[in-house]
Amino acid sequence: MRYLPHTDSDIAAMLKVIGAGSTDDLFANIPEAVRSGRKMDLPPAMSEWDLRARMEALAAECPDCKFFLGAGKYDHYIPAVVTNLLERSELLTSYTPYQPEVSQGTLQAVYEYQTLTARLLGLEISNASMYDGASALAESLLMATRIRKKSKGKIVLSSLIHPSYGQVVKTYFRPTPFEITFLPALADGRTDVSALADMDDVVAVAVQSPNFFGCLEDLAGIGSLVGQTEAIFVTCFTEPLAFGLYQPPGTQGAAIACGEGGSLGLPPAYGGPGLGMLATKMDYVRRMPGRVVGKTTDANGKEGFVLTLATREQHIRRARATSNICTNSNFCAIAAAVYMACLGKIGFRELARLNYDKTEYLKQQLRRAGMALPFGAPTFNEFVVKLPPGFERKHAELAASSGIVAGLPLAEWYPDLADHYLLCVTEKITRADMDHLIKEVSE
Amino acid sequence: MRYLPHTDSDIAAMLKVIGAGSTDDLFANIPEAVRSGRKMDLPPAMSEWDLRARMEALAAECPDCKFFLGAGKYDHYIPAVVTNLLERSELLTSYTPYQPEVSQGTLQAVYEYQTLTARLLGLEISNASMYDGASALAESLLMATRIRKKSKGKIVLSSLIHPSYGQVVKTYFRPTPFEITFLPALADGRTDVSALADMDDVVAVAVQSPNFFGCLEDLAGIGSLVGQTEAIFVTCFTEPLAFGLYQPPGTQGAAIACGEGGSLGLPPAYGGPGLGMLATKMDYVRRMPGRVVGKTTDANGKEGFVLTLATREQHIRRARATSNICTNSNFCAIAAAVYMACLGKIGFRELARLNYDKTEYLKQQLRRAGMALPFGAPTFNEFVVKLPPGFERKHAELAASSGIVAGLPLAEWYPDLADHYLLCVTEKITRADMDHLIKEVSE
Amino acid sequence: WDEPLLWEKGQSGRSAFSLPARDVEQFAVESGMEGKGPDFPDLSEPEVVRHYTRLSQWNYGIDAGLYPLGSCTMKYNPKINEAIAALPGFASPHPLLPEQFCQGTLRVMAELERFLAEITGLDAVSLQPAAGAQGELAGMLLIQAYHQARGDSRTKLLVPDTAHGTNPASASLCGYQPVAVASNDQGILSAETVAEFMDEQTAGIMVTNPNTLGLFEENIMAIAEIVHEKGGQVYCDGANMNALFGRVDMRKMGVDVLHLNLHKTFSTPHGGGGPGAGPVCVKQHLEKYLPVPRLMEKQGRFSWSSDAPDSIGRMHGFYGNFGVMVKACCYILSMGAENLQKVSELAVLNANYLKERLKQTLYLPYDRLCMHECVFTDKNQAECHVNTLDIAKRMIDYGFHPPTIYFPLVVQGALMTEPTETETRETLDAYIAAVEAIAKEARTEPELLRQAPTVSRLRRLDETTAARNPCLSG
Amino acid sequence: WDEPLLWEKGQSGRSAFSLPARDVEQFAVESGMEGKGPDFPDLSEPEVVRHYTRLSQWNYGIDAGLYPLGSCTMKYNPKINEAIAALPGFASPHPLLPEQFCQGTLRVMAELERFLAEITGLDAVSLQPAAGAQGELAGMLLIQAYHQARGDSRTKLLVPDTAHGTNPASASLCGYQPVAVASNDQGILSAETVAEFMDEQTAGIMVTNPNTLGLFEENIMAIAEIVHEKGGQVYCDGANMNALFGRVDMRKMGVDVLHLNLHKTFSTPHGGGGPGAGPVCVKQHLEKYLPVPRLMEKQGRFSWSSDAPDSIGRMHGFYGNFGVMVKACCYILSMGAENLQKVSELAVLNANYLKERLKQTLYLPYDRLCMHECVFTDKNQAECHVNTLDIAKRMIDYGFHPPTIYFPLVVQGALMTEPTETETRETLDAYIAAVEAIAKEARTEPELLRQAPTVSRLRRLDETTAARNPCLSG
Repeated sequence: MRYLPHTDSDIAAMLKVIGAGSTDDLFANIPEAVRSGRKMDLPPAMSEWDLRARMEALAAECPDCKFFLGAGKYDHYIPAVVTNLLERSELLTSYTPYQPEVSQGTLQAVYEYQTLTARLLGLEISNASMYDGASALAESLLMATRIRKKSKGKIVLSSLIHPSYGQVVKTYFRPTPFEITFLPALADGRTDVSALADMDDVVAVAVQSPNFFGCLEDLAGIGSLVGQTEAIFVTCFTEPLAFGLYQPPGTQGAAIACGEGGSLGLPPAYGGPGLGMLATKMDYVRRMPGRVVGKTTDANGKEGFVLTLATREQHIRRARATSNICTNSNFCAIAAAVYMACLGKIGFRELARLNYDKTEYLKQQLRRAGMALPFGAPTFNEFVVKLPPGFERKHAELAASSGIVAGLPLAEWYPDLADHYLLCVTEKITRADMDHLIKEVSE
Repeated sequence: MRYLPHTDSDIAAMLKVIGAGSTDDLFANIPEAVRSGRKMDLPPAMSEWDLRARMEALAAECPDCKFFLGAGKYDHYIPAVVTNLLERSELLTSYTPYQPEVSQGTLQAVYEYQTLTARLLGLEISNASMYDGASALAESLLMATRIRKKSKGKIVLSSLIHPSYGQVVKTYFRPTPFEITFLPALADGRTDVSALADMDDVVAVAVQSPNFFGCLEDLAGIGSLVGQTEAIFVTCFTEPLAFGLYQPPGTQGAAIACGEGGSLGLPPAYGGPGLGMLATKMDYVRRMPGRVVGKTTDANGKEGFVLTLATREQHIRRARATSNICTNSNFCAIAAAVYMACLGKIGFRELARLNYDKTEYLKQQLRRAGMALPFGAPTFNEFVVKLPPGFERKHAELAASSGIVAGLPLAEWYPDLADHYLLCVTEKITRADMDHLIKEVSE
Repeated sequence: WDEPLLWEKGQSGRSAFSLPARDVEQFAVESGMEGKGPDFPDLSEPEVVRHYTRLSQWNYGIDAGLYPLGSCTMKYNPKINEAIAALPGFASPHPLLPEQFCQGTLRVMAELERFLAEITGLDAVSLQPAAGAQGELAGMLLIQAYHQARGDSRTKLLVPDTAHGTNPASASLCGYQPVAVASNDQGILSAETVAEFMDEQTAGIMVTNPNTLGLFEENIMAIAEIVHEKGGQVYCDGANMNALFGRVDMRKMGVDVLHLNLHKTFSTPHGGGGPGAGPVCVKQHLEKYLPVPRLMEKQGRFSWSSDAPDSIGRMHGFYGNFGVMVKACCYILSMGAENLQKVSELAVLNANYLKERLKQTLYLPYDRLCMHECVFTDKNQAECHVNTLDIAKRMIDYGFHPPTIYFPLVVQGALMTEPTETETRETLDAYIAAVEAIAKEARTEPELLRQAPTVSRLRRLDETTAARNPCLSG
Repeated sequence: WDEPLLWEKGQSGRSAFSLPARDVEQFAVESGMEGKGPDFPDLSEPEVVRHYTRLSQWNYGIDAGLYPLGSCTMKYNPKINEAIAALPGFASPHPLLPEQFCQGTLRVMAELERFLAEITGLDAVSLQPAAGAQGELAGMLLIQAYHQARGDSRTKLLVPDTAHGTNPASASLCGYQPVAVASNDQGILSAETVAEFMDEQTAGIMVTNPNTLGLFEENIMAIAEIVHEKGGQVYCDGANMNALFGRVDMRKMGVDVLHLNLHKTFSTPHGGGGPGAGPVCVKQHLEKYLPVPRLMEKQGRFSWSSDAPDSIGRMHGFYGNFGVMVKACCYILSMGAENLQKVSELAVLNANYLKERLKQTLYLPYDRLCMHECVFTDKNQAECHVNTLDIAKRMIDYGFHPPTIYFPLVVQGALMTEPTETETRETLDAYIAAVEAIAKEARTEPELLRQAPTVSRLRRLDETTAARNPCLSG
């Protein structure tokens, strides 16, 4: 096997040094009773060529299609330079940078990621990434409980947070005595926060903006409301490109902003790997979960970077760590940094604008075609439309015949919203694509 | 434009330093009369995404097919590591290694290529590559005239050298008084060298093995015949993998072995870039065309590599250079070295054997199906078959309906060989592919 | 030379992004909501390329040399697997596509689930956890769900002193109080000690096997029996699975739940810190608690189901790190059963070879057969007043990445060394020679060690100041 | 650290190649013809990867920093173009496929031919020459064929002292005796000098424009007229075309034939020495002599034709370096007319900026507007007894690739500097600062220059011994 370098004579010579008669002897400490005693039932070893052919055949079972889907993953163009630079094995095949002297590439790149993320979200600091948006939200809420030093109380979530994220929060809070409560939606597609006033013991309030319906929440309003309480205001996002056009959460009162950064240079990859982003204020840094890179100097006074604040972490603090996270999404964070560096201030803003304008075009055309857009709040690159009853069949037909996926049916997630579809438009959707969709929908 | 970094203020500041009012002023030395005076008529600048879409559409106009084609390009598997390593920009984006201290990567890799090539071809030294097999042959023959210090005489080529190579030789010798003469073929598919005995003033004799019909020439026999004359024996090849199974030209009396190395890790790429290989004896080194890397030491006595013997080259010797070649196929040579390193002695031999055996299988099956294999000489991975008259139509139909290209019709190149096809079988052709072909051919 | 920070480069007006053609008009934005956009630096494409190319050149990857970080299994990451994971059919599918557009991705996941079940000997697999620690958390939640379903609320969890560092934190996230269990003089757990701590308030035990000393927990069956007898569950941290392919049956070992690290054992790259993937494998009685959605097959068609009322719930926004799964699946297919078994044989051979050759030089606290890694300490060098950190930093000057240092905590000044099976004997010999040379320097020129590294771009970095006055963004 | 030679690594029994499945039996091989196979080293895949990764780390590419080699146009090589050239539809087609399988490749070539004709202002293009020097040879053969068709056998060719180094060799390959023509005190050709040498035995002139001093040949029209008057042809070496996009019309300049370097002007990477591509562009009267096969279009379908009785013949085994052509075509499509013109503006701007800023430091033999490059010499440093080589090697210590040195020969101790348009002003400023610092060192600590480089893995290499006792293989 080409990855295994040992020749028979290598093995013989090494066994001799060890004083063992065979490689089997090296496993002498494994009691007979726990041995498997049989060969694993796996497909026979494949050559590189057979493997490639087999996997290409499987990949071909995922045919190309034109999808108006967002709902947590947004399909953006990825510059060839991002892909190319990320292939550099010095970045790809290194471990977590425990030895800073030979890891300055990773460390500086992550420090830059943290900085760009803080700037993007309008907050002071960012960690070096979490797994994905959902776990970043769960970890943010756990962090809120640590900031407030609470061991019980209410965690209040908007019901317009991505439903999967809400579920992940529930999973993470399962072992705790905290109570998870949901805020309902208003008629305009935003969260109804009026119930907050009557709630006691609220430890954290989390709102997503743009929310699952694509609507921009009134973060400033909610922020000032939450600011009058003890609760920590956590804002979440699934589409950070929105902050190229709209005000970032940090300027709207968010104490922690978190979410999914996959839009920033990662391919959808059927949902993962993602990039969990988490930014907060410097005051809260020692309650923050996850790795973080800091600037320092070397023995000669030269500037350099290290993993820092490890005392929050599991390998030092063990059971009292701020999180159990160890392996994160470092490589995805670097991809995001390269992507943000490619776009720059100008490109990021223009791309956000283009996503917005294309989406507004589709909304306009749908309205003209007589479709109802039930929610009036401003949106970024996705929105909800109510299509004629029975559109499910057309939806399936369109997919089968033309490879067009006309948005996400919302009924599965929100049973009240039969015939409602969540449509997403990124820069990869052309006007012609939209006109085609309108035609099909109107027929 | 994203490759052009200059902002307006950069330009203004730089113009000020220069003392020019505008960038137009920088072109003041160009006389009005030679200015183009109009905008170039080129398509409007395309975004990265439009470019990719357009080029993907063109690439899709080259649909996948199953071809039994060799005739100078052989379709072999390329290990993913070759492709991956060749993407390293330190190798890809560097210039010719004029400054050895910052080019040891290129230089050592090419030194290793030269060594592996010399070993492959059974000769003492190799140059650092030529453009392709055809020009390598032309340059080898020019080299032969320099070795023999001749300014006229006969250059004798086997007519079973790749016809394109013969044409390139003619082009290169156009300006010279040398006479190009061709040796005919024997009935067994080898070159008839009997005419050599009666020829005067022969400066060089060139034979290809395996030849254009896929047949192995009796190099040792021809070599000893040529060895009795003043002429330089040049052997040529288009499929170096053959030397994994058969004896290399250097041990058969070749003074210069040259040819196309594309089989060694390069994709067909519609014919180019290729890799011209050229190996010879140390005695002839100062007559050799092209770049060459040599071992030396640095000021501290450490081993290192440099471009050497530059006094043969055009930038030093100018009109009296051994060749005008400057840019060569350096990167392709490194690809070939990586490929040879991947295969190693064992892999190279086994792969050659597999090519041979598959080809023999197809020959056997064709014979059983009643087809004539006119040439009896041993072959490597291609051979000539005579198919039933009128097969042209079937040939075209097969291509159109099943995407199978049943070999190269030889009539275009050798008008006597109507209904003869040159079929090639590499490791990428499966037994099932061959059985399918037999079935179609037999129908 | 130095490479400035990103925002010290660039000029307003540049961009490395190819803005897609605008084919719609501009629309108004709700007043008051518009921001100014993030304050990113503006760079041209060549500047971006050069920046990251230079940064990468300051990094050490597995392609540059030996990376013997103990417990991290830094083996070669095959290039072909990267190429396959990048195929459009795998990289492009949106996770919410209708089933007919993603049968290929689903089949990859179904195959990988089956392979991992077969490799561990367990019954069911969830690929959802995004990393080892999330796999641990999943495991803990499963155990908790199991107890809760039986109306049993337990508060403690046994965690040996030779467990991975994440284990106590994962237990704690689940509300369990970790109870430290000491290993014996052989560096492994004794059944007696476990029996002492195990009670009916204890949810179970988290065993790392082979443990972080690189030793096989020989008493695992007896330990599992004790735990099970008290109603507990046995969790195995499978991060060290690289030692065991084809050798053991986790079911026979008494393991109820185990996580794997695809980015260690199954050759997917670590990416400087992730992404990884931490599938969790369980015995049948825990299957119904696995995270949702679960992958279902019906007549050769695959689909997702969230119909699992006992499930601990969702752990990931979608289905986990699919891109990582593809590579692991490719690895298993490339290897087959025989080569996988050989992987473990050679990993263990390499570790024992290092151990035997180096034990005269570095102090070996447990001198016995090791598995995939071995743990030395700096005890022999203490008299020269150099410590583990000095030795490790000096290795950098010799062109090697240092081993894991100061872990496990159970020995003082640990040098936890895991060569993996993809290293040649020649490389190990070169490493041994370097360690021997360093040990000699410790006696003759200890300052060389204390001042190390000197060949890297930076000298030793001041981690204390970094933590005391954190500067986390620029 | 050092990386051993390939054959100093490995062990017999290893392989980094995945042998395809054998699905046929073995057949006998003719006795006596079988060899033993080449004596290659046997390495595992991780060893191969590490070998070339390490070697690459000793190399300097355009992605690492400024690469101001004069006459080489080391501009940024776009990544997207590499990705497109690697598309299976471009990388996989066999050159002898029936036409229906390669309309896409043919269309790329047809477009590129048209673009190059448009850019140069000439009538017809052959993409076949595999590099600049082969393009020159093609050009010389065309001129020769032209004369021969007129029954005119000429023996000489004018080659200015500011021409590219390959020019005399290319002329000579064609049997022409190159006649050196000196440039005037302005660094350019004067019509009078050309008139002096031009006669009816002279086939024509090879002009590099802008010439190797980076200066535009202002008298080119008059020169062309003189040459034409005597029946000669004007060949232009277009390697410096990067200065002229959108500015000149080669036809108006009187050029009959010109070659381009796709790997310089059109951004395809140089690959450490090749492959390149050297298309040749001609005026209509030379078209019938172009190499065969020629690309033909008929009703939107493309095909090859060798029906060209006057052709100089074939120059390449197939059709030239298609893989390189794809990248050049992508570059032109990415740029469009306006950006291409901007390329030249900025290339010339950068060169003039360097020239102005550095002319107080380095001696500038021709102090006038330059085009895409400028040539300094070591004259100012002579009194410190340091020379061009010392200055160049010291640049390596400052992290820069040196410029082209000792070329053109027309000035002594040349430092021929071409920044290209993809370099930022900041990079140029850093380079200027480095040159100024080196010039200061030349006065204060000249030994620093003479001993340079010191930061590279190797110090100055002994080229004399290498050439005297060549060791070309191991």
